Amino acid sequence: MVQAKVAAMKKLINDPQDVVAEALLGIEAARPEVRVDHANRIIYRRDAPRTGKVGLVSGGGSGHEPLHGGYVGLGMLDAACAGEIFTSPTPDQMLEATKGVDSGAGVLHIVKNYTGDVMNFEMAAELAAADTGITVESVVINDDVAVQDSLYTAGRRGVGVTVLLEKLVGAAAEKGRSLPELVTLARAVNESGRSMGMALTSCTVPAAGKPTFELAEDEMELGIGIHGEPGRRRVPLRSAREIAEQLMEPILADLEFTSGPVIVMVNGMGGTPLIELYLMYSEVAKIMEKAGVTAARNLVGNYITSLEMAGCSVTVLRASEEWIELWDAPVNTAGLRWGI
Amino acid sequence: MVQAKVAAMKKLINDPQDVVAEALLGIEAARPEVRVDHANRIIYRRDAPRTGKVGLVSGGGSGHEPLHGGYVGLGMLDAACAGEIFTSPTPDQMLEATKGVDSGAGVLHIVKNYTGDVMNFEMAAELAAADTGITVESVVINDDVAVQDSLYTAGRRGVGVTVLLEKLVGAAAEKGRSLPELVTLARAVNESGRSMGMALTSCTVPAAGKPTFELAEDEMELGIGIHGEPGRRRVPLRSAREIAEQLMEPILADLEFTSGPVIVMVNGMGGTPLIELYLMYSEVAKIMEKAGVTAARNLVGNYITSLEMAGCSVTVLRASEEWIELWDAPVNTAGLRWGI
Amino acid sequence: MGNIGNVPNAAVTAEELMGWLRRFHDLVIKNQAELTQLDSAIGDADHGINMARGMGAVMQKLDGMHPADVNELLKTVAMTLLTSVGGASGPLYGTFFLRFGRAAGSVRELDPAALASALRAGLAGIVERGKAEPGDKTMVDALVPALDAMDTVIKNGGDLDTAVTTARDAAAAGRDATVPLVARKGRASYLGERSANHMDPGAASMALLFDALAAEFAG
Amino acid sequence: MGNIGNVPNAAVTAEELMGWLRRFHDLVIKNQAELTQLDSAIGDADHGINMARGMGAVMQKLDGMHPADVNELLKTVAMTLLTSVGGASGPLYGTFFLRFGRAAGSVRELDPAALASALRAGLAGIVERGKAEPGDKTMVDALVPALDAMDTVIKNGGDLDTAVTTARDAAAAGRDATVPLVARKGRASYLGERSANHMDPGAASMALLFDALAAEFAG
Ligand SMILES: Nc1ncnc2c1ncn2[C@@H]1O[C@H](COP(=O)(O)OP(=O)(O)O)[C@@H](O)[C@H]1O
Ligand SMILES: Nc1ncnc2c1ncn2[C@@H]1O[C@H](COP(=O)(O)OP(=O)(O)O)[C@@H](O)[C@H]1O
Ligand SMILES: [Mg+2]
Ligand SMILES: [Mg+2]
Ligand SMILES: [Mg+2]
Ligand SMILES: [Mg+2]
Repeated sequence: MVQAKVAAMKKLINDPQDVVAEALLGIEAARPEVRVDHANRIIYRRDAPRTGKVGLVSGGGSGHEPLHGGYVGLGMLDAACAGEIFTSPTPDQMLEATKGVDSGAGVLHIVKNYTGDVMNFEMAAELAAADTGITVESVVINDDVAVQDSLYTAGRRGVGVTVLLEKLVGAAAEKGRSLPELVTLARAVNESGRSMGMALTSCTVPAAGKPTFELAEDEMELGIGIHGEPGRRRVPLRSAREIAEQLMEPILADLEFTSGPVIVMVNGMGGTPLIELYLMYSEVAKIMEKAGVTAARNLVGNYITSLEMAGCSVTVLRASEEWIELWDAPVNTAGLRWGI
Repeated sequence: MVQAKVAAMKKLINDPQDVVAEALLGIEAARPEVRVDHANRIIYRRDAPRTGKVGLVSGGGSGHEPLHGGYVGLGMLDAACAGEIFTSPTPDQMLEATKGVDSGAGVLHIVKNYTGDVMNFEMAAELAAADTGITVESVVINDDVAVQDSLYTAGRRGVGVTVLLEKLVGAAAEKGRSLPELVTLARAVNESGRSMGMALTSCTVPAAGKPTFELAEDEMELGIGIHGEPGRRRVPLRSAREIAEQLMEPILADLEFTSGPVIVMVNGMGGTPLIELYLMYSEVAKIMEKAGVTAARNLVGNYITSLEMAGCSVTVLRASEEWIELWDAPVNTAGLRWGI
Repeated sequence: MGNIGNVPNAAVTAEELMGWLRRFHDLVIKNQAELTQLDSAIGDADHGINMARGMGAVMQKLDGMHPADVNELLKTVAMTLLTSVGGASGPLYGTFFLRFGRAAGSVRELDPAALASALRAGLAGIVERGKAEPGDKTMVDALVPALDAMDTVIKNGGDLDTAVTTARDAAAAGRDATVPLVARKGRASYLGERSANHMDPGAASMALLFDALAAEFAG
Repeated sequence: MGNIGNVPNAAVTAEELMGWLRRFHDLVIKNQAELTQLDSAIGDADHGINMARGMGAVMQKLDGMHPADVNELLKTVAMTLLTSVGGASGPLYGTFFLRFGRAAGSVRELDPAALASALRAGLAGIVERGKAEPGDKTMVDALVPALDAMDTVIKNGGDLDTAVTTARDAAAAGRDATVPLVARKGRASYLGERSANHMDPGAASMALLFDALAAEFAG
């Protein structure tokens, strides 16, 4: 019966129930910069807690790899909590991670704006306040322009900016910045970035056993998040050039990006080959040039994914000189590495 | 009509004919460490040729990204020639690249053992000998244990070892080793590594417009290469555990890996999410432990791909202390980066 | 499991509440695929999986447990859900049962009015946590009408049987009424207008909770 | 394009060879999908694409070209294929035409015997480059029987018409005979036994070259 389920899905897995636990075993075996608390499903930076350093904790559903576990290490996160596939982790995990990374300098929770993630991190922060003396602050990321922002809704999702924020705030934490400084920086980064995504195919949650949605051969989903969910609109499939326009137009309309350099990410959703992402980057670069936007740095690849979904997202972040310096600072994680 | 083709394929492309050219535009725009000769479809290290350094040239069909263009840069290749999707580049490209990287210390052609690649590089070497004074040597990589080795056939394919070889030989070239030394090293690396791959799905060559092969929901292809081709055997879909065994068994049977450390790579074919690759790594690590094989270093990710194919390959390479040092040496490419 | 017939002020015991939870578990398992299917349409295809994992963990916890009182029982349920479900439904159902238990207190049984007011405390917890209003297309849309109906029955002197069956029907009606709504909370809100014409998965699981309540306590 | 009727020693001109190449191009385009389909089964699904790209480039080169002699024409064709096709077929067809032209020399026309021996020089180039033997399931399996048949006709005093039609039929038979073979060269060899029961794509394109030859030079 497990065999049948595996067969129906075409995944490199054993039992669908064990995917997260077994992937954590692989991460532990493969990555020297981290250690894994399997009972609590926490990936720690090997040398956490670091004396005097603010602890950075993130986490979320699994299936977005390398996010978040792949961003644990020098210059980024101190710990990441892994939830089930596309399901926020639980407050007890987050509390444990918070304790595990605190060195007295306080802990910052980096939370993507999903109801589940927000509520679970909120409860963890409440527990930390009640049970421990740890100062915990939170930043909630909401950069997805596909979602109308409103006081009366759940608001925008947190997507691509998460990766860039974890890098920038991680670098600042590494430099010894205080918790209040990091909170200010994190909120500023969140304010300065926008993202938009699209899907060519659905993906399959292992425990669900079939694709979350069905798309015709000549259709695509525009305005998706990172949970294999349907997007804002189902539209006819277009060329890479037109797709780039459809992603960039709402991003550039939502925030002014011409006043200084930006960091841009063309991100694959997991099932799109790199050659297509580079092709997309050439289209995005053309649009930016036309709009007078200058990319100082970029990422092209799979950085925040939805399992094996085919598609991509674009993130643009305004970056001051100082932020570019934070970007260039050494980082040693599975997902991003340079300078060391 | 182009629209219809794109639709049928669900790719982030414009015209299927332009995929390689447009991806090269994206690579040029995104990557600071390279420059691109678009007429000849060559990706050069920005500062090539480097005085006194042997030039390393590779190349092959496109669709395997990050191979080869993503491995151009400090510590790896000096130039990569991009062919059409899954089609070897042509001798004139290779000759041009050879001239472009030679600083007088000679040039090494790193060739994967496919009839097309071998013949085209052979002709390029003949042209170089006839038209230029450049000393050209070649190493042909043939690490795929899925293929029976024989004098009377085309022999084994070159697959995963290519990535590791480009890193190790790249580091040695960076250290100023001579062409004969690099040839010896490259041949030794090729002798010391073995790979085996499998596919859960086919992929679609853009200009062909439909999947190269069809696989039933409960089948997989065992012993594939990297050209979206059918494998050695079509077998029932299995769990990750059994797949790991089916890949590792022929690798471990083909060469002794217990006498010292190894470098191991669990490579995604392009459409397999990272979470599954880490899960596969945990299975591979268990098998290695049981077999008494010690992984000193590893790679888990998409390093040598077949467009959007789902599946993976495993490569194991015997690595002396000295080779581990070469492995750890600084590298700055799109595909591999550390120490800088 | 025993119900107490048509006695207006019959009390429900902690053991019977365990029966309710067991029935809820069974219904969640039975409807797991359907709940996930609903979540596929307007969410991320995990609600059935989440609830099944959570209630499975609750059943393991309850196995052989002899709770001293209602609060102890519900607190265990709440903590188990909080630490095993995750997502949106984990904190919401967790908070619901936590507040339910706290409101009920360290008692061995609840009369219908106490049951209704403990359930309402649970609702208050969900609203505090999730900030959803009726009409936002969430589990609240099944819960509110169920509790309103229950209160009306009890205020009018109705018996437990009538209270829970009326609540069950109101929960189902509330669940069905989520279909035309455009979601304003939770993951479905990202779909905007596209979220209309689909039933909310959380409202569907909440209706199952009242199915279980009626099955346990109605004649 | 004109053929010279049944005159045994009629010569083919460089212009007529251009006609042959044009016909080959047209046949490759017409059969592009099929050639790629054959390559999907036992290769990497690009043979039709490769040949179409290459012959398309050749047509562009030949457009408005007035070759001084046979060698100049065939050398242009060869270099164009070498620099536009890639893969296995690029160097093989490129070498074929290069050696063909070199063997023919700087002449304005070829009599049937000279044509046959130029083609055989092309075969020698393919074998030198690719090291395939007959029976390895490659383009050689269409080429060798075609040239053998042609030689026999010419040796026996047959005319050009008979020579090229016989060659065409032999090439087609050789192509068909690749079906049961297990590949020992090229990409198909990686499939081992699984390569049997499929026609070799390169043999199929080579048979088209002889279709074009017959169409150009036979009555
Ligand atoms: N803010 C909220 N208030 C009340 N209920 C909510 C809220 N957000 C989501 N829900 C409920 O949670 C359900 C989804 O639960 P589930 O799928 O388990 O979590 P997730 O959305 O994190 O994947 C929704 O159908 C809805 O009924
Ligand atoms: N060593 C060889 N000698 C002769 N012909 C060969 C050889 N290897 C391959 N071929 C021919 O080349 C054809 C494949 O060409 P093509 O698909 O264009 O190149 P590739 O195999 O590089 O993708 C095969 O069908 C076969 O006929
Ligand atoms: Mg979820
Ligand atoms: Mg090819
Ligand atoms: Mg959900
Ligand atoms: Mg081919």
